[in-house]
Amino acid sequence: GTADEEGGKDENAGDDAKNEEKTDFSVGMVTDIGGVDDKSFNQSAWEGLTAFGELNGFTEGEEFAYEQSNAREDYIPNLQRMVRDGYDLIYGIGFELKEDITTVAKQNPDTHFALVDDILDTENGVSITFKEHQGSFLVGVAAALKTKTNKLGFVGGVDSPLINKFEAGFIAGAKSVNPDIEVEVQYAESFADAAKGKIIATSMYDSGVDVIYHASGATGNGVFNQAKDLKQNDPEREIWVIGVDRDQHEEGQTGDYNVTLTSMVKRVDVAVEKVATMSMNGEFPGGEQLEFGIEEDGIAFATTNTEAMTEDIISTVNEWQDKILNGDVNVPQTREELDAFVKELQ
Amino acid sequence: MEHVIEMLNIRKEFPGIVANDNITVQLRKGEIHALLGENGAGKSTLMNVLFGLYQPEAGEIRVKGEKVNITNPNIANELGIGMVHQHFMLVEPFTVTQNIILGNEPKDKLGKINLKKAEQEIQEISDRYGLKVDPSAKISEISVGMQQRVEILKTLYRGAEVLIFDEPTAVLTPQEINELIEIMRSLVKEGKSIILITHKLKEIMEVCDRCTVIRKGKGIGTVEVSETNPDELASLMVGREVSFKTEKKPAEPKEVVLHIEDLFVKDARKVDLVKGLNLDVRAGEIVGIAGVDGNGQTELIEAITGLRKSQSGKISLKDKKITNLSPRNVTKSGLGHIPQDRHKYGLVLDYPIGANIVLQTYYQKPFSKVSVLNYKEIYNKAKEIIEEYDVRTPSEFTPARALSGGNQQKAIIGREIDRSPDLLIAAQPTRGLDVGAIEFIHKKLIEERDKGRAVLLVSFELDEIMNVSDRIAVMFDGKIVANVKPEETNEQELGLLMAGSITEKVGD
Amino acid sequence: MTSNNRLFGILVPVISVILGLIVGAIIMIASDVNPIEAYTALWNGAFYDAFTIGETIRRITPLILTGLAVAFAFRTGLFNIGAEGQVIVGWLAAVWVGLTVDAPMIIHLPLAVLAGALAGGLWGFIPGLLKAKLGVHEVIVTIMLNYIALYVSNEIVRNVLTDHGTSTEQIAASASLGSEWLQNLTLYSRMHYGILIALFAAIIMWFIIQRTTVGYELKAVGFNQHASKYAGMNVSKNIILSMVIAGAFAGLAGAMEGLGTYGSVSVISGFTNLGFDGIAVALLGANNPFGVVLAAILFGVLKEGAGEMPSAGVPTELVDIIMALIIFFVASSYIIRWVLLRFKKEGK
Amino acid sequence: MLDILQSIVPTVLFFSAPLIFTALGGVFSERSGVINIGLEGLMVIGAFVGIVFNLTFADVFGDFTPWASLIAATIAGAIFSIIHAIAAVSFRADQTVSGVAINMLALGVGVYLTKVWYDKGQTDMVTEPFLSTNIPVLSKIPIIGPIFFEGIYVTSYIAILFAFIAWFVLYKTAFGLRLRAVGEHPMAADTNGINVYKMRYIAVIISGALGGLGGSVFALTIVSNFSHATIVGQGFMALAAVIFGKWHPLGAMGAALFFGLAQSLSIVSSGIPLLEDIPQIFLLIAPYVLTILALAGFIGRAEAPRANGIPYVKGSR
Ligand SMILES: Nc1ncnc2c1ncn2[C@@H]1O[C@H](COP(=O)(O)OP(=O)(O)OP(=O)(O)O)[C@@H](O)[C@H]1O
Ligand SMILES: Nc1ncnc2c1ncn2[C@@H]1O[C@H](COP(=O)(O)OP(=O)(O)OP(=O)(O)O)[C@@H](O)[C@H]1O
Ligand SMILES: [Mg+2]
Ligand SMILES: [Mg+2]
Repeated sequence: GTADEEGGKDENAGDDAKNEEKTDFSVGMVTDIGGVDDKSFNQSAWEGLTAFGELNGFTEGEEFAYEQSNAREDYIPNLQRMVRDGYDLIYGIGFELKEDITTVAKQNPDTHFALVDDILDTENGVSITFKEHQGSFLVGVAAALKTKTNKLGFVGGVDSPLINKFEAGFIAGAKSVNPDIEVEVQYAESFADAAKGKIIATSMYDSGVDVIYHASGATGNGVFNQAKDLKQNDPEREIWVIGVDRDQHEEGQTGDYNVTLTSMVKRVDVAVEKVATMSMNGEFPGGEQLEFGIEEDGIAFATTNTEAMTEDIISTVNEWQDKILNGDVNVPQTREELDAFVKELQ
Repeated sequence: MEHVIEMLNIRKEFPGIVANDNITVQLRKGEIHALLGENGAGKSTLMNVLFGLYQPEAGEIRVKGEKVNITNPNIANELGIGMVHQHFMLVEPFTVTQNIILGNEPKDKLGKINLKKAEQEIQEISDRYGLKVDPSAKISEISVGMQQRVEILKTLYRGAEVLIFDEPTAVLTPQEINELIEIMRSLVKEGKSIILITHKLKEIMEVCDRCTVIRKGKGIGTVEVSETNPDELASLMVGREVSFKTEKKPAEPKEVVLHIEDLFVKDARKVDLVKGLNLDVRAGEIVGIAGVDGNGQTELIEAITGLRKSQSGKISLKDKKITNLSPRNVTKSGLGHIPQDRHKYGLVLDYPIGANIVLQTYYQKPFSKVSVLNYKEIYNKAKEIIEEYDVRTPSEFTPARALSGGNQQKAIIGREIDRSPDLLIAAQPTRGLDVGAIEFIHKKLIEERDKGRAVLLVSFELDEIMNVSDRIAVMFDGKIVANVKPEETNEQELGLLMAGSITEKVGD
Repeated sequence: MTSNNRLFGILVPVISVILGLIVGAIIMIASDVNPIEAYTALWNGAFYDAFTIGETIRRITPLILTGLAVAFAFRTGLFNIGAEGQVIVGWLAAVWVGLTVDAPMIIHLPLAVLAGALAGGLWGFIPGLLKAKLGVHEVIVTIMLNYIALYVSNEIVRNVLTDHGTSTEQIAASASLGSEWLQNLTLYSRMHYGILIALFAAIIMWFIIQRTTVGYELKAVGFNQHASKYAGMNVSKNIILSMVIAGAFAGLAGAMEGLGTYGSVSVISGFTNLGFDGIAVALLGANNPFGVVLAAILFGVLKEGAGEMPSAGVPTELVDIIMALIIFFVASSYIIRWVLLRFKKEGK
Repeated sequence: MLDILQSIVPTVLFFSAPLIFTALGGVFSERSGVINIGLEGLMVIGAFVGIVFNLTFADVFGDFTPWASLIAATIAGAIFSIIHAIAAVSFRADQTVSGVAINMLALGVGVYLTKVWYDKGQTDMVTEPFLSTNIPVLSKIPIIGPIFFEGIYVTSYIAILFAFIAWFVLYKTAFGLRLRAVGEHPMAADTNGINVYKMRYIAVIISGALGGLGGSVFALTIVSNFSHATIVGQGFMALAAVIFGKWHPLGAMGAALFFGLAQSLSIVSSGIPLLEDIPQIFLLIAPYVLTILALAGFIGRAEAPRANGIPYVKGSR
């Protein structure tokens, strides 16, 4: 289709743009404030890029590289720097880069851009988004099956459409299993306020919640901290946390116990690698929105904690996963859709 | 003759000036030794050297014949030298006891201060020398006089044998001064020796045995008080003849300029300090308000000048009602105010002396137009006043802070008079100044009177009141209890009036 | 003496910067990196080409203004830790006007900038009022207002300026400080005309403080409230005024970001740090408007250059360390002067 | 109601503890006349050292690790604060400036070393954090027991204990008297033979120790790892507590507890019937608005130590 032709065109144009000694394909990424070691999607993206590089025998810093951002104002300089260094495809990791990468993409029509987690609406850019609501739905199911009190908790970072997707999916999943389940929702208004996370977790667990799903970055540290503290004090007590973005099993480890029930895993690496390959083969889907969900292997749930995620829990979750795949279930992405969805259930 | 202290050929320099230049002072046991000199002569500096706050560049100090090296106040204390500083060294939020024991506190093994013990000890010393202090009172809540007695206690508590007083009487009321003199006498009776810095020759003549004179940092010599007289002392220190009785022709009072009617004013603690006061000041006369500190003088002045709200009553300046006007509007209505506390109110110490000269007029032409300052004009005016009032300062750009109190005061007076106000209020205008400066300031006040201005003088110094005023209004308990002519009264009578023990002669 | 002072006034900061860089080098050697490479990277990060220079300038712009915001209050003896919050509200207000008002540029742009200043001024007015009337310590109030600004701004972006979005539309071109010309000149850097506003603001502050009766009063109140009252000045009014003007400067800084750098306002999950850096800039600049400009330039260059340091294997935080050290050395100018005097004496 | 209390009190306590420690540090420093807005930085150093020590020596010290970490952090804070002392006391630096520098330096050093040592932006989670416990006996008391003594961090009570100790030291001992005198009227203290510089050094170092302690308590009870985002503004809240508490140890403690209460109320209240309808935003800003109102309302004017922020120069006046 047109995308391909354009892709081709851009390729050649790109070639000319590139500085002499680099004739081959090269790809770079600009992190958001997290950095490539954030144990989260920046890291995951970099893993994807590294895998891609190794697969093609590229060398880091040459054909594939990253630029670290320490503040919002670094995005533009970093993106421009990579453009200047002649990278053919440049990833922006995280919705925070949306405005900036759009600007840069418009200014550099000969370079390919890809934005993770939000919409990049230019001819030379693709949007890589994930169906977090699907993954959240699945962990919601798991939570519903695990809870003894029929009370679940959701801790969000900053109240935003993206995080609302997690919220909606999670509640939908839980209620699908058992409509009577209550879900307490709290936003910390920060991705870095562990204290707030811990206070929220405390009040949730105290009010009888026994599973908390957090989508709140470092704020989640506080949630894990409180869960582990309760667990240590009373090993009998059922206390669970559901991780986000990657398998947060490690965070849940405390002594002989692990409070991480499961995690909603976002395979940014898969997405990044896929798009890079397409672009290298001249099939860059310029202007398209690639949404990675379960069927694209972009979304999964962790089963590391085998004691917690029992066989039948996993099998039930898988049943729901199939329902999503074959379209029986259409997971809500916003609070509005959620309300409708819940009405359906009654 | 045995000397407890000998300061031989002391030299002390500060950036720019030699504060002490080869000064020798020898203090005999059991004597009260006066140190006399103009503002900035180097008295405080010399004593700070003796107390270990400054190190001398040259010269030596002997205590009981032993050469000593006093590198800090601790050593001074150990040598039995105590100092009552010109500016009190008291921690306001602390109690009397806390201030006194500070530095060598009686404590138990926990390090907990044993206040009971300390308070008893202090009470004893206080009684022995008749100091009458309440050990548990907060410094911020006691009178200046008592604060000074606390300073004295501090030195005695540390077993001082030699006490240094730096201008102790500058801040005291006549009553307090008499008490202090008694205290000093009882101290020498107990075998203590005293060095007394004062600008008041009367006091020297009254209590001192000998007097060492310093002029511009140099030692002029030591005289037996019994063999000298005030005029000699004055000319010794200034280097010329000084007249005390500022001669002036009789006043010709004209129309009433300041009219106060049944005025009531509360102080910070919301108690009435001015209670139905009536007062008139006429053009061409100097009215001196005599009174013991704390009888409402301060509140009265603050009320007139707009710094404090008056509860009721009426104040008018030239028939214009100024009751509870803002300070600015009062000033505009023709008031000049030489404030009691020059460092607190009179000056912005961090501003150049020049900027201080226009403190009330900066917003007016020619010093500013459309609220843009005109420095040329400002500093010209400053030069003018600095010359006319002989303010000793390196330049008009020097920060006011670096001037001596005497010169700071001259600058303030120049500023206030230069506005040629209808009413000039002078509160304690000569406190802490040397006779030369005092003479100068008195002259200026009288000049203003002769120009037909009304002058209201508030002072705790009776002889200042007697010297300068044309009419004396005695203030007691928030009211004017008497109006007397200086030539028709004497200090005894005034003292009694001020004490409220006789109340006839109520005028107006 | 005065010529001496002027000499020191220049020498001390210069020496401080050099010392800071030296210590930085030592640290790098300690963590075996080549300081030369690192500093070269730093330099390139800030001055490599027109683009980086443009970016450096745009980074300097708001720093000047927050620096002024802190410095101005300091002159009246007030410590404005609230620049952070004032920036946020200024940013929000400016963009708000930029989005909602529809007018030709000559009206729209000034209006938007003004909105930013006003919002910042309001945010300064609150602590000013509380300080003047109730004696509440401005430091606490401004700290608290920082958080309030952050959360309220986020809320407004989410539910008023957008329908539950994280970032507003781009502002109308008629309210933008950006310019084709500057962008072409600087290879699409985000440099915008704000720098002119910032420099102008510095001149304004100098003028107010040094040349006007307003400044005369503000400083007098800062030095001695009793004397100011005695002289007929309205102490409360001056305290409030000082905080309002300071807030307005910070508000402008926000407007620069909103109308220049980003052209929008977003939900932010933490402080911008422009305000806190402003404190450092102000103090480094000795609360003098031109000192502030120089300090802001130094900061901007270091911060922008830091972006390149990882390429030399040095964490960007090294630059924070260096900046902190520079501040220390400047603050300790007393000792530096002392040493210098020693040398002078030896010299004679 | 009870169960609400039961969930509020512990949160208040663990949230406030780090603020109390740090604010007490601030009280010591400022009582001696040295402004310390470097508290934030001191907390950062404390958090950093606390976490790194914990990660490194977990297997050496075993269960004692968290305590050892606190001690290490306390010492580190004390040492770090010497920089502030030298600048502010000996070099007569503007104390605010030096405080700001402390904040930048601490964060710089912390994150820099984290990246150099762990080559990533944040450390791993500690394996030996502090755990809340039920105070033996006491937690058995009906009503009060569960509220005040169940699921409590010992550090919280240590913080409160420290506040009283600080009060005793500052107001009952010779050391305290001298320290406060130095902050009110250094020259008076000097003439009484007190070494002003020494007292101020000690005070600043104490504030460093307590700041470091506060930071590490925060890290080890709440966050359990270190990154640039571990300490964000707690130091400034502590500073606010110092002033809010009128430079008095118990006042500062009260203020810190007040902040904690406001914070946890703003979260718990979403579960309290009449409060749950209030829009989130109001609950979010409530703690800060309440603080301002409290100050404007009944706390009012706070008198700082007279000589606070003024370098002492012997022989000047
Ligand atoms: N700390 C100081 N720094 C610089 N110069 C000083 C200092 N203290 C005093 N001087 C200078 O030393 C000289 C003597 O000052 P000193 O205070 O001893 O005068 P004084 O005799 O006590 O005056 P007064 O009667 O007003 O108290 C003054 O000219 C003053 O300028
Ligand atoms: N910081 C300073 N630098 C230079 N000189 C100073 C300084 N402080 C005081 N002085 C000098 O010390 C001398 C005495 O100062 P002081 O304030 O005691 O004056 P004063 O005449 O005693 O006024 P007052 O008795 O009202 O305090 C003055 O001559 C003044 O110039
Ligand atoms: Mg003197
Ligand atoms: Mg004097």
